[in-house]
Amino acid sequence: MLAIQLAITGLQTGALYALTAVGFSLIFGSTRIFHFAHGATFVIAAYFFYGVFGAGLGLLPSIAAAGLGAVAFGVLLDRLVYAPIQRHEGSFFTVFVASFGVGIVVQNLIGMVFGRGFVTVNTPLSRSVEMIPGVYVSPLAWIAILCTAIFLGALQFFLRRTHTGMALRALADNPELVRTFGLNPRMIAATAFAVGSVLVVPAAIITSATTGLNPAIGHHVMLISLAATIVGGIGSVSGTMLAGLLLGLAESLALLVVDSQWTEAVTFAILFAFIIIRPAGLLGRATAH
Amino acid sequence: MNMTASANDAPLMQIRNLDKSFGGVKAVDDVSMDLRAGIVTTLVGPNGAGKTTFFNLITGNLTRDGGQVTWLGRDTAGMKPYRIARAGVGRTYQDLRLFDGMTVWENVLNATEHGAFPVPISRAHRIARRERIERVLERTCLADKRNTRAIDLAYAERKFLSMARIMATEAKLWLLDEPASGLDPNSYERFLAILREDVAEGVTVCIIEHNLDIVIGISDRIAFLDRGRLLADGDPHTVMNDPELAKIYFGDRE
Amino acid sequence: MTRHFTLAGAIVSLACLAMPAVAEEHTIGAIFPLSGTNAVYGDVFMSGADLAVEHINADGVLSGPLSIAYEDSQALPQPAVVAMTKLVNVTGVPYTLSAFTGVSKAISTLATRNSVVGVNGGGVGPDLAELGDYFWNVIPLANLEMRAVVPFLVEERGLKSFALVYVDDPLGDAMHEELETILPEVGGELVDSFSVPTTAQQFSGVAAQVRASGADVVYVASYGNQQLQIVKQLRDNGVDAQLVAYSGYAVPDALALPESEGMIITGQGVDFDSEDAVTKRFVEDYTAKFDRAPTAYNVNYYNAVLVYGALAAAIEAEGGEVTGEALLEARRATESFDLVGGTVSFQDNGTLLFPIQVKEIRDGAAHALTSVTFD
Amino acid sequence: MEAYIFNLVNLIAIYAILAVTLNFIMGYAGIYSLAHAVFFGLGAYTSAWVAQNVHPSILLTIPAAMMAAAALSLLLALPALRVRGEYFVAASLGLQVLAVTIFSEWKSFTGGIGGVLAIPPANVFGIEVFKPAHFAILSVVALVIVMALINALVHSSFGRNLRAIHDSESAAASFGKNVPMIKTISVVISAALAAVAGALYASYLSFINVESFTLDASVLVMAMVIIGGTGTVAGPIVGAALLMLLPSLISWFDFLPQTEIGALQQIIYGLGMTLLMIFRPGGIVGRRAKA
Repeated sequence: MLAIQLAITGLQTGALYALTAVGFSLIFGSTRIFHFAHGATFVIAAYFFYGVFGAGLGLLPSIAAAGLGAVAFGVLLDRLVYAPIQRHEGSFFTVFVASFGVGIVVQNLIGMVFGRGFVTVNTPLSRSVEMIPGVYVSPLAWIAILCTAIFLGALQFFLRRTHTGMALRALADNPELVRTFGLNPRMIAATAFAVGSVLVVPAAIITSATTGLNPAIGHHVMLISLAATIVGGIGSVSGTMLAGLLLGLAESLALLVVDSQWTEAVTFAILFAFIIIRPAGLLGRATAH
Repeated sequence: MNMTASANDAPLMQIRNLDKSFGGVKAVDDVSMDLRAGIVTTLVGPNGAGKTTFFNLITGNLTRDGGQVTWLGRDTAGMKPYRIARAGVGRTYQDLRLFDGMTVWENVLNATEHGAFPVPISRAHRIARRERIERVLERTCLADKRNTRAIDLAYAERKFLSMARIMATEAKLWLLDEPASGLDPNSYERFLAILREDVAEGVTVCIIEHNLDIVIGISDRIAFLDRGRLLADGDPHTVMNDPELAKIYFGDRE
Repeated sequence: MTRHFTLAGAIVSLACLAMPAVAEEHTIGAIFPLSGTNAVYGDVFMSGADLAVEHINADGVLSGPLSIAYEDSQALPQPAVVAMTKLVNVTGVPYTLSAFTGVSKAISTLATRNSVVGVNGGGVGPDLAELGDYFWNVIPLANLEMRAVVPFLVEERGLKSFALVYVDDPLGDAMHEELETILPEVGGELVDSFSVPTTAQQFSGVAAQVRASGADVVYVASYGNQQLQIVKQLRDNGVDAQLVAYSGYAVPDALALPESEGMIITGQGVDFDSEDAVTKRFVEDYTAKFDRAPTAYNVNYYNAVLVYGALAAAIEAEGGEVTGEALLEARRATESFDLVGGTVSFQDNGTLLFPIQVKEIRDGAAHALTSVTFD
Repeated sequence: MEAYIFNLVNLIAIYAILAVTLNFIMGYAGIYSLAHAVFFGLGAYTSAWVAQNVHPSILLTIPAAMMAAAALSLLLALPALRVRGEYFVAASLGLQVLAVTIFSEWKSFTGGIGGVLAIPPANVFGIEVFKPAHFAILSVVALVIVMALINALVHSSFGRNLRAIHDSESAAASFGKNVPMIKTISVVISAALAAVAGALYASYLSFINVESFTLDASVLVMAMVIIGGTGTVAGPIVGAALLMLLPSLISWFDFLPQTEIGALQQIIYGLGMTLLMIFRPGGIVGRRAKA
């Protein structure tokens, strides 16, 4: 019974991991930008939601604020920070460091504005109900899984059925190709950032009601996204999705065997093992070099 | 350098039935060839014929699917590229792969330094090495640029630096991947002169080249590759005058 | 390259010039988390200490004005050591307030080497009692709280099986050991225990395990915002056992949490309704100044500053110089102090002994159920 | 006052050792590690253990720390040999997170979060060194030795091999260089020398716990190298000095709200990293960017 309960918990966690990680993976796969500030996007979306919701403006305006905040941050970051760097140099590490710096700035600014403590959006939806004897599931878990399914479904549709989406996938394989098709790579990069940033919004909002927020949470989000992207295989959106779910499950089911302080280590042991044994990831095509 | 009588008898390198495919496409298909001391062999063939792949198989940069390569009588199967290099097989790259952050001098000097650890070397050895590098820089006209970083060199200078690196080594076999492409007439005259001198000193050369003047001007032998297969292997005039091959080479396939 | 080194040199010398003058006025140090995730505690601690400074200055207890030089520890040992070095060597304080078990331990060596008193009013790790003569505690340590609440639960409430969720640090480890020792003595049983890393915020898995253990009581031994998350997620995930926590839970955020309703917590027995002058003045002025009721944390740092005031005044009265040595000597010579919460005395190990209250959280506030006194 | 400055000198010297050794693999071998604090920590714990259980002489503590870190660094070398770039960053991140968990849980060796208390002062030929001014001699001498060693290495054939590998691994191999071996050795050297900083740190602070060896510490050291200038001699030192002085500098501005100082400091260094990458990716003392 405990195992079933932990698996359900893991599924809920994994669904949110999958959403955030896919956002990162999409951006990284299509633009090769090591967008470490993806965690900051998460924090911004979550706190915008928290701020507007806390001000009593209602659910929909709060969601809109979170979405707008996330997209604006992602797109502006691409414009103002990544584009200039890529213009003159573009080594992945330079981008990474710049992105890291932005993450630190956002974390502390949010801390100055909203306080550095943990905050939670209180909702009766986080209260679990007993589904079968000994197994409790909260409405939020269903919402999380449903949201993940809807958003990832929409993403797949976007990537496979729309012109821009296909261009995005093409960009991952060959930037030159896109140019010859008469598309502007910078425009497509902006799309990648917008879409990738939108994907964290549901995860950020649900997290604000379940485990709560603090300005430093972006770090954890980022580490998990990175781990899922690599375990899933760089450039493979479905792989990242799968890996996000797996990492969530592993983290939760690990409790059957080890104390909870080892759960993060379990995630990164999996990552470390993948990098050494199978750098291409679960579904990746790309090789390590 | 020390060409002995016996070296002429047994080939330096024996290649037998070499195979390599990528995802079902044969890049090198059952190629056999001997590389003999002091002989300049030129690989010709259209783009994608498998010439560079052939080099990569010999140097161990790629692992072969089948076949055998022996170097100085020893099977090179399973040997890491650096081991094959130390055994005397040197190469250049089409895209040069210079050590961009290092000066010309350091590039050439480093080409002669094998060990992972800095080992003290004797004074005599050091002087000999310096003279050797000086001479290489003189011959490649890079002496004035010795303190320039490789990345700051002009195109032709970069090509010559690529040559200078291999000249400074003690490699017995040079695998040169399009060393003269894009050179102006003066430069490639100098390039031919260098190559002739070194061949005269006993270096064995295998060269990938598209420039027919060079092909004819320096080759002792031409090997024609197409789609991974060795279609012809013989003296330059016979191979180059074969109308069938010319058709393939100039892209005039059916 | 030389240019940059000179620049760095210039910055250092500039920094020296900006050094505040050390006059006859009294300056004590305080190393609190002013940034980072635990900064919320810094504010809580400062409010109590600042109020005590106001009171001491208003009363003219000392020959000159008293002020506090605050340094940021981020609740981490290394910044704390840097801050302590600065306080000791630059500001030249004889007395430093400190918070958090890790920070307190980190600065205790410097305190001893430089004969500067370090006073903890926030950390409750039991090993804080063993950091040498120059390290004092004005807070009852956590083992005392556990000794108060466990017999209450077992004997008065008839709750016998306990589960423990504890943070994986010296505090949590000490609580774990303490609980394992006490429970058998009073006829209870520790059915399961779960340690959680200091940084964890996701406890639904732990909650599932707690529920599976079927304990009557779940003791939560953590601090900061983590304990709120533990409580919230335990409740969210269907744990309906009695929840219990120690004094670390008595922060406004935690009390206001809807899930805290019905929890039992302990804390030093500060009777805020007490009629003694010190307590009354503190409660009135604190409420007026900060527009909220004080908690034990505010009290402790208020008390810590009052202790300095009393000791320094005694030293000045005898014409001595206020140094760490003199303060230690004066404390040993002083039998008891009138502090908020009553008249108390230091144990030999430099720790104040307070009565412990067992409280229940109702409607967002802690209401005393009983008070336990120790000797 | 002097004590305060010498205290800063000590911390700067210790972090400069970390920055210089990280720069060795980052700037010359192109191995971007986010796990440098692991070796710093292992060095600190090992030397603390030796000082407490064997003898506090630096002739024992430092070599022991170096050996332990060198041995562990083979674990980092493992992915370094197989993958590059973002993969290696991720692998080092993984190692860092694992190490923090182990540092927190291996309580008999590290004391967990509670840390190791009362580490004896450094013992240099029978003299106990703990006063900041005295320790400054030790730490600066150690820094100078480490720098001299690394400088000598960089200008030896080994250093050229490293730079060659950095520029083109395949070309280096075709000139007979055993690339995995050279990379491994560079990682081992870097880790072993980082452990020297750990040993000094432990004996200087007399208290260590896992919080000094987290990802944040690795990032701080990385920021020092990058802000100072990757692949330069003076860069890491300038970066270390700047970032270590930053908190003290900010705290002198009395008009700033006390509670925001820590945040401001982090914002400054975060902003610094970002702006430098946009306008001067070579760092403060760096040359122009590589193409």
